[in-house]
Amino acid sequence: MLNQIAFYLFGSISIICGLGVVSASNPIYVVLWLLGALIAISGIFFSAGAELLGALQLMVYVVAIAVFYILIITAVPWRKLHKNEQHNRLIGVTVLPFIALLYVEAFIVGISGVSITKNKIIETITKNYGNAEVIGIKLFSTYFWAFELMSVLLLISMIGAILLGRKEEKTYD
Amino acid sequence: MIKKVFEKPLNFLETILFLDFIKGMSITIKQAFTKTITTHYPYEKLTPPKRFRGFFGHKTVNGLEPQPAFDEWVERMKIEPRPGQSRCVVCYLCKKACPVPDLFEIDGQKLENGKKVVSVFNMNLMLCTFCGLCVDACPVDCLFQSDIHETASFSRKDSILNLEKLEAIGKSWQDRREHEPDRIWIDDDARQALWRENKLNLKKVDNA
Amino acid sequence: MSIVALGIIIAIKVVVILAIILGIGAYLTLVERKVAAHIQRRPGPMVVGWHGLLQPLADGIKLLTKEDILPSSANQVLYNLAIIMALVPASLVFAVVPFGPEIHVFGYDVKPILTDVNIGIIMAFAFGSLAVYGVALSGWASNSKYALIGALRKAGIIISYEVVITFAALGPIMLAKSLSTYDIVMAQIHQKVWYIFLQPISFVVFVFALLAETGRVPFDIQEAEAELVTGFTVEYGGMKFGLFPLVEWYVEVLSLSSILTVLYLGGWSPINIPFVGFVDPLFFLGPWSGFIWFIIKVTILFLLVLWLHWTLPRYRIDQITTIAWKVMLPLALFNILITAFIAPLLRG
Amino acid sequence: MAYIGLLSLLAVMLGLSVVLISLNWLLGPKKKEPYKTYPYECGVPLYDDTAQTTFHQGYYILGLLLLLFDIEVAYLFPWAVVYNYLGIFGFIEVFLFLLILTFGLVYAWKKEALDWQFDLESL
Repeated sequence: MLNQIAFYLFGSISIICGLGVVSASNPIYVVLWLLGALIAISGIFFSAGAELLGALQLMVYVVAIAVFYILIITAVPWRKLHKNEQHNRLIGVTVLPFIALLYVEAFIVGISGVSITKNKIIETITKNYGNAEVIGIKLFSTYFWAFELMSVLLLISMIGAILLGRKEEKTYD
Repeated sequence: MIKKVFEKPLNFLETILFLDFIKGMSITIKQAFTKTITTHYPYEKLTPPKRFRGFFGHKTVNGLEPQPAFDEWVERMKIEPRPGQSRCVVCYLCKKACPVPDLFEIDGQKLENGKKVVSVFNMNLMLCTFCGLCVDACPVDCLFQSDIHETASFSRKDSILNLEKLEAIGKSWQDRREHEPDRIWIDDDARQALWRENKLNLKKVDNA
Repeated sequence: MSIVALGIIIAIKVVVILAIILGIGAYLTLVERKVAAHIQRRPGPMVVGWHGLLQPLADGIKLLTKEDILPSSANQVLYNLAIIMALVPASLVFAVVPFGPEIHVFGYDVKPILTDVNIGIIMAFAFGSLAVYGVALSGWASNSKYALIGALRKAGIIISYEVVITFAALGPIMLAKSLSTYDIVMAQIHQKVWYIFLQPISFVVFVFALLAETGRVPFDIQEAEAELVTGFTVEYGGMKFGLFPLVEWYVEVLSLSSILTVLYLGGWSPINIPFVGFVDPLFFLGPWSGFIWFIIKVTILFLLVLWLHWTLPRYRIDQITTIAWKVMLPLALFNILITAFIAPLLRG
Repeated sequence: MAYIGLLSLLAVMLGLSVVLISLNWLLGPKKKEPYKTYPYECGVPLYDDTAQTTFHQGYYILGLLLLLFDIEVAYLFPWAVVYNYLGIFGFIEVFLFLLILTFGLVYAWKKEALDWQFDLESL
């Protein structure tokens, strides 16, 4: 019961914040709405019992948005932005039907009662062990190959970030 | 003789053990447990030295004027010297010497016997830099800088010194300090007790 | 346990945390001023109350009765939101700090920790890094160059040390096999060793990161008084100005010191002889001695931070980021490798 | 259930901060003076009318690297908890994981991406 109240609370907060993201015109407000939405989503994770996921979401996304936020503060040409007041709300509204499709899908799934946890296996496991232990054991035994691939993926993105971000004097001489 | 110019750089072991941190921190912790060396200002005050350059004042005619300069200038400017009043001879030399002459407002008043006395002497200390050039220029040792250093006031009017204020400052200074021997500090014992590390062995002078 | 009792217990815990933030946080200003003064051989505040004991109250009243000024070109919403975003996450860290062992009062077993969850340490780091928003927002919203530069410097420090602090904390987590703050302390008590003895490298790295995240010397570049006046707080006045140092210098230092105590100094456990046991000179206090030990440890850490503050000069901003990425991060990675070898040796 | 305490603390702190912010407005004097709300810039007239412009900050690559390392540490948290159950297998796994990522760190180091990125035009 309490979990359901928390779910609806955080869900509605995240929807409101999401609307804020698409309707705000100032990039700073966009980022702050996004932060609110992501905190609310991690709240949804917590209310569903996925504590580790929620906490990691909080940690990673908070930092991620902080970085994004710093880049916005320093890189957006504010003067130009203040002159050019028009904001493409119309285009935003035309996208809405397509997003609504997603909600229809979610609604159908909810009606037809698809469940990913058969026989409440996960619940019984999380009762005996903590959330982190379950994820750890699953990740490092069954899915260890995916885990190793993750490191390669992270390496590639690291190299990409450096190559894109750093201006070298003699790159294309 | 070999002079030590700067410290030798730390080697690797000293760096990872934070020896330079520890050296600095041992100094600060030693200082933290020694006695404090300050005066508790509003309750305890140090007397400034006699030559301190504080607020201005006018010395009064009391028989200690520099002679023969005072008599010569009184003669020349046709001044009536009045005992107990300002020595000023209205020569305007202080105004001439000042880097900001607008600071001074000086005027004399003719008496019935044809002689003159100073009637207006205003100094706007908002403009003053306390450089002391006017004091050097004064030929009769009238204008001087007293030991008053608490110059804060609640309104800008208070920072303009007029003749009465200048004379009052001068009188009080003459009462307190005119006969004091001319030296840097007057309370060496108290001061040395306060600054225990100050190894200056100043000669004892009895304040007559 | 009935719902009423649960509510009362939670209310008491919240009140205790509020008292820590407002009362102790305010009084630490006096402690800081006294320590700073004595290191510089002056007595510090002496007028208000005996040896200045009422000074924080006087300061608080003064700050509250100042005029509420909004800078003419500031963004009003963000200008005020920044204070909330600085204060709230910093104080939420206290929710996962265990202040002492489980005690038995009025027939209830009470753990002196507001939310005892099995991911507590991640929550602490997440809330700690949320604090960057308050600073960065205040700098941008007050629309002053000094504030903006200070805020960006603070963001640079957080960006560098956020990853270092989490990597450093992995060592004790591996030894304790738990992410719950309460369980980490219990593991240290069961294994009869404070993790500072097994993790000296990680401890040093964590102390550095603590100083950096809280903006203490030698990392106080964001409010470098000599060059940026006070950095991001330059346009704030009155209580709004008072809250920023309260959060940055006292609440964050206290919360991160508590986390450090939990991770490395055995939380509420008394003096430790590694692998032998604990010696408790305060045994006569019974279960309450744990609280005293926790307070003593955090106090010592706070005094250490102050001592460093009034000893060291400050780094330049590029030196700070370079130290984080080229010294501290490799050290933390190396520490994880070492810990991977010694962790299986610790059973129990 | 454990999070009720956290949420109540959140609510209390939000209320407290709003109260503390508004107390100044209630208790303080309100005098209008022409230059009171002028932004601070050492007492001289402003050089630029706003501070919200583009600004060169030297750590943008570090920000991107921070993201990647944060994701990495997110994987290491569950590993650190279950490390003792996994035995030598878990050690080798994470050793490889960290090795590959340390290569990334070394690459960044060699490419001078860990240094402060000075504004080349202004130098």
